[in-house]
This record gives sequence, C-alpha cells and structure tokens, in this order.
Amino acid sequence: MVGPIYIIAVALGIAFFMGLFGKSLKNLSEWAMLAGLGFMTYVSGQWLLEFMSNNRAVETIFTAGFKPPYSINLQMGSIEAFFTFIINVVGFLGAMYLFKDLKKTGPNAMMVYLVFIMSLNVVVMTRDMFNLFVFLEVGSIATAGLILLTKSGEALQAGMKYLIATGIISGVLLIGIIFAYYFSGSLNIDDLLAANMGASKTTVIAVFLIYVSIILELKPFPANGWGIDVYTAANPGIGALVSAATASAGFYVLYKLLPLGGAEWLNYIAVIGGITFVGSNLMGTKQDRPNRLLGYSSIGQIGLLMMILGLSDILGEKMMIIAFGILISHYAAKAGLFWLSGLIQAKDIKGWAALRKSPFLLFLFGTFVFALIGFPPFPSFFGKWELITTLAANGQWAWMVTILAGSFIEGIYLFRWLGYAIKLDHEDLPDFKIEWNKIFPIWIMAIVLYAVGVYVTPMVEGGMFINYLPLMFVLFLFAIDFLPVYIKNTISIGGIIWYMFHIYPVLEGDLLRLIFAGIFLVGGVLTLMAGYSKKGTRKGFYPMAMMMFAGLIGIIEASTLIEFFFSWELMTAGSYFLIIRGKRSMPHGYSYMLFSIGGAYAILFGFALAFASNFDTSLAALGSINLLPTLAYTLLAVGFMTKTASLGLHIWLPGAHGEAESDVSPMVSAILLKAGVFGLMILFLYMDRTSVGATNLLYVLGWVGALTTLMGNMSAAFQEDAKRLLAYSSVAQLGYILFAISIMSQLGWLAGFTYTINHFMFKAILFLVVGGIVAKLGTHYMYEMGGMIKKMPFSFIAVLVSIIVIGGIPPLSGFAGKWLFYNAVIEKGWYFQGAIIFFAGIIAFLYLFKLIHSIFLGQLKDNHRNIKEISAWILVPSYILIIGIMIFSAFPQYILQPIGDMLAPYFSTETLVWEGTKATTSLGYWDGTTIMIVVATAFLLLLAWLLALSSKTKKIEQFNIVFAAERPFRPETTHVSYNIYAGYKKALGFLITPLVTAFWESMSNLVLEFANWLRRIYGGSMQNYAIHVVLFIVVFYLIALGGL
Amino acid sequence: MEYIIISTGFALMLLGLWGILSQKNLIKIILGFTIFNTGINIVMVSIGYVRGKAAPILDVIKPSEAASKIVDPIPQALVLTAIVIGLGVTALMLVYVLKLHREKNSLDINSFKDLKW
Amino acid sequence: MIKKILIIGVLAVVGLIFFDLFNAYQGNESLSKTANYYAENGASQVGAANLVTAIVVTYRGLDTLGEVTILFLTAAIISFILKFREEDFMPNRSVRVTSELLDSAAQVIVPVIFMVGVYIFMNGHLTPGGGFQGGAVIASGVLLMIMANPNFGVSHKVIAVVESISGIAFVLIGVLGIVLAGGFLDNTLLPLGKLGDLFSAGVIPVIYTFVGLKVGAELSNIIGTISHVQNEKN
Amino acid sequence: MDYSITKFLWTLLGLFIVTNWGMLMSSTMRRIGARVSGRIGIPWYQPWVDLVKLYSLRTQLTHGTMFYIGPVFRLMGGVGMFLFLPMVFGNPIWSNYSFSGDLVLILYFQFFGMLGMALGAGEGGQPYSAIGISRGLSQFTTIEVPMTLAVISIAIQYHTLSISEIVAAQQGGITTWTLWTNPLATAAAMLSLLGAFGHSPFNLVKAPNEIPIGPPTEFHGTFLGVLRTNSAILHVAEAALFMNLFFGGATSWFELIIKTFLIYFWSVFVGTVFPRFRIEQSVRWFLKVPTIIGILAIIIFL
Repeated sequence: MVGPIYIIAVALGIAFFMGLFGKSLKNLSEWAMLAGLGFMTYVSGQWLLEFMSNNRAVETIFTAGFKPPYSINLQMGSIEAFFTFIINVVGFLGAMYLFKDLKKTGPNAMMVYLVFIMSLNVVVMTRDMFNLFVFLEVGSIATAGLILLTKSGEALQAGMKYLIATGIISGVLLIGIIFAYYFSGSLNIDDLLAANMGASKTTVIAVFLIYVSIILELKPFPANGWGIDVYTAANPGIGALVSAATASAGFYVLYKLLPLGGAEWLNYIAVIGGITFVGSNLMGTKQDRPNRLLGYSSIGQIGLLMMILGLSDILGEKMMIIAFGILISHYAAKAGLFWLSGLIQAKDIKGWAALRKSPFLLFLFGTFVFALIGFPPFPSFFGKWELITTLAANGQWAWMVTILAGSFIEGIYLFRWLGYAIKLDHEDLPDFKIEWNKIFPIWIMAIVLYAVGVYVTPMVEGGMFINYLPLMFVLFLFAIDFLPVYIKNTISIGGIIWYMFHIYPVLEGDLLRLIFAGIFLVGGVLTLMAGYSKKGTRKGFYPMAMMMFAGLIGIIEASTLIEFFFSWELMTAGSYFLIIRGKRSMPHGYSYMLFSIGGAYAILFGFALAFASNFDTSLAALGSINLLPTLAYTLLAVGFMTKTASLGLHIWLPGAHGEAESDVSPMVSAILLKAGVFGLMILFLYMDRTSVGATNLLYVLGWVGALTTLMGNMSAAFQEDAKRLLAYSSVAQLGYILFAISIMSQLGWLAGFTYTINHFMFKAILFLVVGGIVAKLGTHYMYEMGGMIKKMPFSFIAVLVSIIVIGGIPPLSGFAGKWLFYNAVIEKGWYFQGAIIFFAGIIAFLYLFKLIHSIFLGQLKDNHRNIKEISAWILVPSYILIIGIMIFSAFPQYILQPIGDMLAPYFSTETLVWEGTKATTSLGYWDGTTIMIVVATAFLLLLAWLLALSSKTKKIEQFNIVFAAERPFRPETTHVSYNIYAGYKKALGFLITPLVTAFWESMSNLVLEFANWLRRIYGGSMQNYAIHVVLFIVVFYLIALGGL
Repeated sequence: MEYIIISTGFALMLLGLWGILSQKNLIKIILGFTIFNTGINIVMVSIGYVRGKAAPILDVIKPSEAASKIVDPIPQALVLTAIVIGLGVTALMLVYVLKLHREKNSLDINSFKDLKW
Repeated sequence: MIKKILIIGVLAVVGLIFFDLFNAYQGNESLSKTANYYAENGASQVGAANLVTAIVVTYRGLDTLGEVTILFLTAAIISFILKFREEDFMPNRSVRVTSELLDSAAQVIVPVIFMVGVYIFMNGHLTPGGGFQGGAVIASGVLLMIMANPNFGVSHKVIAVVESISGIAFVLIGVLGIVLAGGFLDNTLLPLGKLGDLFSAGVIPVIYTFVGLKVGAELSNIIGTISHVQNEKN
Repeated sequence: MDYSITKFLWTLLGLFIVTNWGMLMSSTMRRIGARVSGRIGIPWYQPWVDLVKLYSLRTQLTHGTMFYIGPVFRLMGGVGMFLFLPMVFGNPIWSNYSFSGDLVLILYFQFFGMLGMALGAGEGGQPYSAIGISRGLSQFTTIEVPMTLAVISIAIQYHTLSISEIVAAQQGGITTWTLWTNPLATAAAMLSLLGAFGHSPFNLVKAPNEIPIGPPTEFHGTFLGVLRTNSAILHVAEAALFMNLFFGGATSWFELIIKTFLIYFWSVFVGTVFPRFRIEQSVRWFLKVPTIIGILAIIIFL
C-alpha cells in the first residue's frame, strides 16, 4: 500500500520539478502531469479497493512525527478514499480532456492543474482546521488561475468575481477558525467537534462563522452569482472540474464538519440547500447558454446534496446511500456534460443539435440528462427513491415536495435542451472536431453511471428483485444498431416472443396481469411487424422500443414498489425517445416528458406514503396506506392519469401521438396508454375503497373520465389532421376506461376491461393503417386525401371494422362495452355522468364518419392516382387484430366470463351471470353470439335480395359527376371535409375551448417569468455579488443567532 | 490593552469591507482587501496574547519555565501563513486588474458586467 | 444612495457579529492546551529556540508546504496569465531616467539587503524571522534593482531553477522524514543539536533556507513578471 | 332461444305486415300534410307504385362496393331494429329475436343503418351528400341526449332494460302507462322523437328545398327502393319502440297499428306547424328544453 501522503509529495514534487524542464524537455511536462495524476488516482483507488474488500480500520497519517492535536494529521477512511478517488479520476480524465489547452498554455498551467487536484485531496483528507483553510485557499487560487485558460474578457471578469467573493469568504472562515481555537484550545477537527461549541451562547459564533463560510463555498442561492459566472466563462474542462471535483470536496468538508454545531444547525443547512436547489433550477429555466445552464444545474444539485446533509438526522443510516447515489450521478453527468459542451462550443443550447452528427455523443448526452433527472438505472434514481421514501417514513412532507418540485423544474430545462439536440435543424451548424482524448473521458463517465447504477441496485431495499434481463437485451440491441432493419426487427420480435414463453408460467393464474401482459407483448409483436416495411438501419429505434416494452412488462412483473417505479420510469424514457422521433414532435415529446415526470413524482410521493405506512416494500403496501391515505390515492391516481391523458393532463397526447412515426403511434397509443390503466386498476384494487377519501376520489375520477370522453370526442370531430383525430379519440377512450373502473363494481370493471381490450385492438389497427396511409400520401390532412377505397380496399375494411367497434354498433364487440356501461351506470346510480358518456359516445360518430369518409370516400385526388395499397407488413398485423375483434365479438363469454370470475372476489355482489352465450344482469340481458348470427344472417339475406333485384348494375367512373366552380385561393376551405362540422362547432364548440391548454400555458409562463425576474439579481456587477455574500452572512446570522 | 488591539482589528475589518463593498475603483477595492486582511491578522495575533507574557522565543527564557512565561505561539504561526496567503491573493488580484484594465481601459468596477443572468 | 444605505446597514450587522466576537473574547490568562504542550516540549522535541518557527516548520509543516505552494501557484499563474516570453522582452524601451541617487543607493544597498535576507532565514529557528521573512527581504532587493534600472531583466531561467530545486528539496526532506524518521516532515532527520546554536533544531534551518530561497525567487518572479508586463503584446 | 324455421317464417310475416303498414302510414301522412297546405296529395297506394317502379328499373349505376353495400346496411338497420324489438306483447311469435338483447341493443342498432347510409352516399363523391350526413350526425348527437336521459329514467323506474318487462309493467290499464307514471321521461322522449323522425323543424338533413332530399339523392333504382323499404320498416319500428316504452305496448296488431299511427302523427303534426331549424339551432334546441326535462325525469328518482 502506498501511503496517502505520497499524493501530496508526488504532486508537489512533479509540480516543482516542471520548473527545471528547459525548452528541450518542455514536451515532457504534460506527460509528467498525467503520470502524477495517474499516480494519485492509483493511490486513492487502491485505498478504495482496500476498504471495499477488507473491513479495515481507518488509516491515520501523522505528520512531523507527532500525534494530533499537536501536529497536523490526515485521515484515509473508506469515505475519504471514495472522495479522493473520484476527485483524482475526474482530475486525470480532465487533464486528458484539456491536454491541448494545457499544452498550449505551457508547463505553468500544468503545475497549477496538478496542484489544484492535490489541494482537493488534502481538503478531503485533512483533520486539521487551519490546514483545511490553507488547502481550500490553494484550491481557490488555483481555480482563479485555471479560469484564465480561456483567454477572454468574460473569463477575466469571472475570475475577478471569484477572487473577490472567495476573498471575503476566506476572511470569515479565518476569523471563525481562530475563535474556534480560542474557545477550544485546539485546531484539530476532532477536538473541535468534541468541544460542543454550539451549546454555549458565546462560543456558537465561531460555529456560525465556520458554517457560513463553508456553505458559501458551496455557492448557495442567491449568493452565488460569482460561482455561476465561473461556470459560464471558464473553459468547460475547468467547469467540469469545479462542478465534479471541487463541489464533491466541498460537500465532504461540510459532511466532515456536520457535528460541529449540533442538531439545530442541520435545519439551517437543509433549508439553505432546499432554497438553493429550487431557486437555482428555477432560474435555469430561462437560461440558454449551455455552460451557464450547467452552472445553475450544478449549483442546484449541490443544494440538493446540502439539503440531504441537513436532513441527515432524519435520514439516519440511509443518508449514505442517498448521498452516494445523487452525488455520483451529479459528478459523472455534470463532468460529462461540461466536457460535451467544450466539444461543441455552442453559445446557445440550440447549437447542441450539432450533436446529431455523432449519434454516440447524442446517446451520451441523453444518458447524462436522464441520470441527472434520476431515471433508472442510474444511481440517482435509487438515491431519490430512498430519499423520498425515508422522508415519508418520517413525515417530512414539506421536504418531499421541495425535492420533487426542484427536480421537476430541473427537468423543464434539461429536457428542453435534450429535445433541441435531438430535433432541431443541424445542417447549418458549425462542425466540431471529435478528438479521442476528449471523447474518452466522456465515455468513461457514462460507463460509470451505468455501472454504479447496477452496483447500487441491490443496496436499496427491494432493489435486488429488479430484473435486468430485459435491459441487457436493450443493451444488446444498442450493440447491433448498425444492422439493417429486418434483422433487428426479427431479433426484437423474437425477444418478445421468447419473453412471452418466459413470463407465461409466472403469470398463469393471475388473469389481470395476464391480460395486460397479453396487450403489451402481443401488441408489441404486432406493431413491430409493421417495422418490416421500413428501410435502412433506423438507428436508435429498436433499443428504445425494447426499453419501453421492458418497462411495460416490468410493471406487470413488479411485486415491489421500487420494481414498479423502476419499470415505470424505464417505460417513460423509452417512449419519450420513440415519440420524439417524429418529424415535428419536439414540442410534443417535451410536454410528454414534463407531464410524465410530474406524474412520476406524484407516483413516487404516493409510493413513499405507502411504504412509510407499514415499511412494506411490496406492492401490497398500497392496500394498507395509513399515512394521509386520501392524498396518497389522489397522487397515485393523478400520476397514472398523466399516462392515460385524462382531462387536465391530456394536452401532451394529441401532438405526441399524432406526430409520432407511423408504427410508433400504435405502440404509444394502443399499448403504452394501457400502462396507466394498469396502474389505476392496481391502485383501485388495493386501496381501501370504503374510506371517505377513496369514495370521493372515485366520484371525482368518474366525472373526470366522463368529461375527458366528451372533450376528447368533440375535439376529435374538429380535427383536420387524421392522426390527431385518432389521438383525441384515444384521449376519449381512456376517459371511458377511467370512468368505467371508477364505478368500482363488477360491471363497471368488465366494461373497463372490454374497453381496454377493444381500444388496444381497434386503435392499433387505426393507427397502423392510417399511419401507413399518412406516410404513403405524405400528408396528415384529411382534406388532402380522398377516394382511397379504390386504391386501398384492405385498409378500408380494416378501418371500417375498427370504427364499427368504436361506435359500439352491434354486432361487433364495441357494443359489449356500451351495454355493460348502461347496466353499470344505472346500477351504480351515476346517471348524469353516464348521460355525458353516452352523449360523448354519439359524438364519436362525427369523427368516425369524418375519418373514413375523408380518407376513403369522396373524390380521388389527382396526385394520388398512382398510389398503391399500403405495405402488407402493416395490413397483416391489422388483420390479425381484426380476427381478434371478430372472435371477441362472437364469443365474448370466453373472455368476459373469466374476467368476471376474477373480479367477483373483489366486489361484493356478482352482478353479471352467464348462461351459455347469454349474459344477464339485474337490469337486462345480452347475447353476443345470437346477435352476431341474427345480424349476419339477415345481412346476407338482404344483400342477396339486392343482388337479385339489381342484376344489371353499371359501374361509373369518377368524373361522371362534375361539380366545380373556380378554384379558390385556399382550396381546402371549399373541400367538403374541411371544417365539416361547422354548424356543430357553432352550436357546441364552446365546450372544448382550450381552457386546459391555456391553463398550462399560463402556468408555464408564470414560472418562466418568475424565473426571469428572479435572475435579475445576477446583474453582473462583481461588487453586488460581494454584497450578496455579505448579505447572506448577515441574514443567516440574524436568523440563526440574532433571534429573528 | 488586548481589547484595544482586537477592537482595532475588527474596526479595520469593517473598514476593509466598506472599501470592498462601496468603492468603484478596482485598485481601491484591492486596498480594501488588504485592510480587511490586516484586520484579520491583528485579531488573530491578539487572540494569542496572554497577559503580561513575552514573545515565544527561548533565548532568555529557559525551556523549563517557558509555559508560564510566553504568549501563545500558535496564532502567530497561523498569522504568518495567513499573511503569505493574503499576499498571494493580492498579487493575483493585481494581475487580474492589470488584465482587466487592458481589456476595457477602465478601472471602474461597473464596467465589467458582461456576464449576467 | 439606497445602495450605500444598504451597505451601511449590512456592515452594521457585520459589526454586530464582531461585537459578539468581542464579547466572547476575554483575553487569556494562560496558554491553551496545545500551546502549553508546545511551550513545554517544543525545545526538547524540535530544538528550535523560536517556538513560532518550531510550529511553522515542524508541528504545522504541512501548512507551510501549502503556503509555499500558494506562492508558487501565484507565481505560475501570473506568468502564464501575463504570457511572458523572453523574446518579447525589449531591453531598450524608453523609460524615465532614474535619479542618480536611487541608482547609486541601490548599488550599495542591494547586496546588504540580500545579506540581511539570508541572515534572517538562516537564523529563523533562533530569532524572529524565517524563510518567508527572509525571502521577502531578498525580493525587496530585487524590487529595488528594478526600480533603479527599469531595464533590468530578471533571469527567469535562474529563478525557475532556484524555485524548483528548493521546492523539490522541501518535498524530499518531507518524504525522507517518512523513510528515515517518524513521518512526513519529521524534524529529527538531523540531530537536534544544542538549543540556540546555528546548527541545531534538526532540519529546520535547512528547510527554512530552501523556503527562503524559494520565497525570494517566487516573489522576485512575480515582481519581474509584472514589471515586464508593459512588453506584453496585446 | 328459438332458432327454428317456423320462428323465422313468422318473423318474416311480421316484417311483411310492418312494411306494408309503414308504406300505408307514410302515404296517409303525406296526404294529411298536403291537405294542411291546401293540396290534394298522393293516392294512398302511391308508395307501392313507387316501389314497384324502383325495383323494376333496368339499369343501376354504382360508384363502387361501398355504394352498393350502403343501402344493404341501411335496410339492415331497419330490419334489425324490427328483429330485436318485441312487437306484440304476450305473444312469443311476435316478439321476434328480442331475446338477443335489450333496449340498449335497439338504441345502438340504429347506428348500423346510419353508418351504411353515410358510407354508401359518401362513395358517390357528391359533396352534398357528405354535407347532409354531417348535418344529420351533428343533429343526431343531441337528439339522443333527451332520449338517453329518458331511457335512464325508465330504467330506474322499472329497474329493467328489457323491453318485454317494461311493457309487462304497464299492463294495468292506461294509468299504468309510462305516459302517466313518468310523464317527464315521456315528454323528453317524445321531443327527441321529433328529431329522430326527421320531419320539420328538424329536416335540414334531407333539406327537401335546397338539396332535393339529401343523401338519398345519390341513389336510384333498386338502391332507392331498398331505402324506401327501409324507411317504411323503420318508421313503424321506431314508433313501436316508443309505444312499448311509454304507451303500454300492444297486445294485438290492431292496437299496434293505432298506437304507432298516433305516435307517428305527432311528429307529422309538429312538422306541418313549425318551420325548419338551421343546424346549429336544432343542435342547441335539443340541449335546452328536452334535456332539462330529461334531467328532471332523473332527478325525481334521486
């Protein structure tokens, strides 16, 4: 084992030695620097390994041959080993990254760099207060120097601001230290911690001064303008170091000094951290300079970590894993992002679209963004999970809200940014050089994120059950992403089919899960089949699609809360990437993501309450929530409803589904939405239905469902865009399902299931076929289509069958849903909601007619004369689904009877009775098979009747009828299908005034304007920043000690 | 006596802070820092003062009776370090100001507001 | 104006903090625990008559190393910020002629100043003073030379070599402490000798010599670089 | 559940009766309308003459498959409604295939014919037919609101959705009719009926003046014959539905004929008195008074 002191000795030795290199040896210095950093990494790494593998005692390093407190001592324990290791790693990688910049500036810069990293090591290891101060100063001065690696006026100003602010802070720290010495007679940190200075009114002032300066070093909001400027102006390589290394070291210092003042100081630290986390992220929302944005984000993350420290007595032993998860994610992601920023060198986040020139870099960018927000499988996911559940277990609601709100705000700008990178036009952007020494460190950081994520999984309670098998498959698909579509498609389908066989025995006997697994997996296979119609390699599609399916099936398989949430987030991430692939889907993918994150946090909150109620990690915990049960149920319902796009939370759906690629739309619409339904079902089955809160919630949800349906159908009727029409139709259908299961009776749930299964089938058909047509015709607008029945008869039949199902027209299975609805509504007594539902059901005919008429009937357009039927790969899955619809229609009892039996134990009375093919309730009866037979027979007879009578029918051509005047300026305005329901709109259009959209828009404007107003405090004057620092000290003093 | 000195130290710190926070000329701000640091140093030294004792140099004082005859040497040692650090920072600031002056031909602190929000 | 009032208000509260500190300060009647230990054992353990030096160089030797590093850092940063290059140096630029008095005085005094500086750091373990003070005195000599002759070129090569060698020597002595004695920067590498002698106090005089040289070199370096800044090409 | 051939033949006979009664009823109504406006009107046998003429036309023109099948769908709508509706109470022979489903089935089977009509006419490519359909659908959505409320109301009242059971509950003289026991539901439904029959003021769909009889214009010959057949069946079936729900049903064909005539007459009566609404007016109209009545019909049961 190499002693930790050699970190200092070697770093300084090499730094001093560099001065000796003459011109001839000048080229040696950069290698000497790398060797030094490598050595430091090695030393800390071997200690880390030692502590991880052996349970050895903390190593203390004495200097000068005397024992503390009479001499300075350093300490190397497992935590110090970890911190020095991550600092040295980022130091080493950062040096690689900055290799050319450092070389250009000369050996002096390398000395500074080396000393900088060394000083952070000492800051972590030292157990002497004044020594800490000295090396903090070394670090500050080195930073002030490294800022000037960028030779710009901005960097100069930022450096000056930094010097002024740290000058004041270090003065305060020094006064604090000397008085701490005066009170305790020692400078050794362990002695100071033991002195209990926080207890006495006279000595507490020293504690205050030390805390305030350490906190200020961590750049608390709002006294952090100087810090943000450094991030903005410095070379991104330096930004990475400040963000990853300095902040980690500073965090550890605060951790080290945490016992200095006693418990009450923890609250202050937590509050300051919380304000910083929220405030900093809030201001990030208006930012469009990449480095500055990263600065805001960094400071926010450190605020979160500060807050975690402040809450350490609440978090108890969980504190370590939480802080670890969040710190390591911040560390790796922020370093990676800064480095990426340096590569691209864009002045505006819109310039990051240039990343698309290298898909791998885009992948890295996505990795970092998702890691920062806390998506699985990154460590921050587990950190946040533990954080929220532990807080809930201690009843810390306010903190939970703060954390989730801050995280959400962070999502606002990070996903806007990611969206820009994925979607904005990048043709005109300047090219950037890809140098291996700059790419390599970024890759390492990404790998760190994945590896550590998998590493920490089993450390979280319940985490060991998480199934990484599907994720391995995703990874494999990434690896073979260069292959052509048909190979990857076959592999993906094969994977899903294999999984079906794998999962069937697991789920056998659990019909609820089996049905949803069927929808997800069979649906997956069928929608993927359409992928054979695509050419080329379709980069990135398959891993993301499989990630979504992995999440979906994970939700089904989940037996614990964390498994469920893990899979939920996985599904969200995968679907986000699928949705945003569409040509014009950037804003929609963005709003999808925001609603999803908001929903996920609501779910997280609810799960945390469930967990905290009985400390039960299994899903069954939802059944025994005794902490704020009503709130928990509501949050969970709202969370799931963001996916089902219920009224108020629906505004993302039409765009997201409408603009997605033709085979993605059916995936996200027919399949993905059912995840929300599954969540709601699980929630409703587990929750205590008899409680007042649950009853009220269900009542409200019933109304929400009904109004969603009305709004969805009516909006669909006024759409001109075929896919948006279908998207609004999905909103409405999910409204039916929400309404049905809110009834909470066997009939209601049967209706819900019928709708779920039907919607899966007909929406998959419609989106596949219409999507195919839209792609083929090259227009979304129905008034630009027409007469396709002649060109695409198979598509027409598929669509016709689907709309008969949607309309609920007997004899097809849609009627089963309507019938069950009538019975359930009257039995439950929800007459008015029911009336709205039925009213909405009839409005559905408006859009159904518009859809089928405008596309298939009417006049064939001249430019579509040579169009052929859509690809067989789209039709085959559609027709398989049609067969499914026919079976379900003719023999509903085979599906509905078992479901009814399954539901019976959950509901008090069994209200649907089957006698053969006939279903009876207390109200009415229905015999699907007979209806089918009667209708089919009668229809055939009537057809024969007509055929017999009209033997000499003559077919006429399109232009046998002519009606036209002059062609107007906007031809579509005279198209019959354009605004076809003008009269209806005039009468009832007011019902769908986009109030919800207006609400969310004004909300977001409010937030952005507030952020804009708030960030005025960063007016740029260095003196004002100095005033902020002093003001921070003063206010903190007045609150903490001045009795305010 | 030590009370007067420590008060002087605090007063100098306040004076320095006033300079830092209110002066417009960058050089004057640096002077403010110097005064501020001097104040800190005076406070530190006075912390180590023991009433009626001599400097901690054992030329006349015998090592055996040192404990009862000298003032606290630790703050003095710390001040030594602090002074050097202050010197380093001041030098760096001066160089920064030199460069800033080249940049805008001005020493007014308010002419350097390029970075904001 | 509002800002001024704000600042006064803020400083008033800062004054309040200082008042708290002042109230907490009761003066000292005796040494603190740590200081008492140094007073009782410093002479025997370290062998330096100047206890401050004993603390600075030995007990808190790591601080001193950091301190040296700060000066080193500052010098390095300044030279790369100011982009000093030998070839930019223009010896014959027009400057105001220095007065005869200064010129002559400098020639007389500078060697004396250097002598005093060396004396101060050599005797750092015995008398008030030490490496930093001595180094500063030497640098003041250099400053005087530059004042007297603005075209005086400080040789960066020489300075760099002095700086590096003394720095490496400091670190090496520290490491030797681990190898040969009780730990990093252990003083007992060399015999302690008799208290009060020039050759006593173990490696303190050696370290202080190197520190003195290093500080002198670094400060001269800073002064020299700044003086050359007028040559910098914008 | 009787799938026998005898049952089938009896049902066919019923269909024949209903068709002829429907034609007679429509010619009678047209005569009444003519007399009100001071004309003589058509002879009572005119519908039979028209039908024979249409079915015997030599040539038919078709625009495509959907155009061809559309009328079949339309006729299936009428026939199906007849098939699923018990016509004469207490006689299993005339209850047709009503064991397949209850009132909900009837309500939703209406759409079957509408859809076929809409699609068939749509394939013709004539924008006027699409306009007519769009108007018809728009109007239909709100026509159904008071109807749905009335249905819910009587379902609450009788606690059944089975038409036979609803009729059975009304077999105690005129005072047990829904008309008396639940006048609000009846009122709402009867107002809705005005729209369903599509006479003035709710006949903009066919718009006899500006677009000579709307979507059916596209059709001719056999196709139009099929449509005419359907409208005869449909009118009787719809009237019979209202009769069953609100007016005590019928225990004999004679009672059925009287009651359906009166129910049909109600819409003709209103039609000859009131002028036509524009589409947004009619859409709103159904959401005002009839809907309020329908809501009241439910509220009284709460």
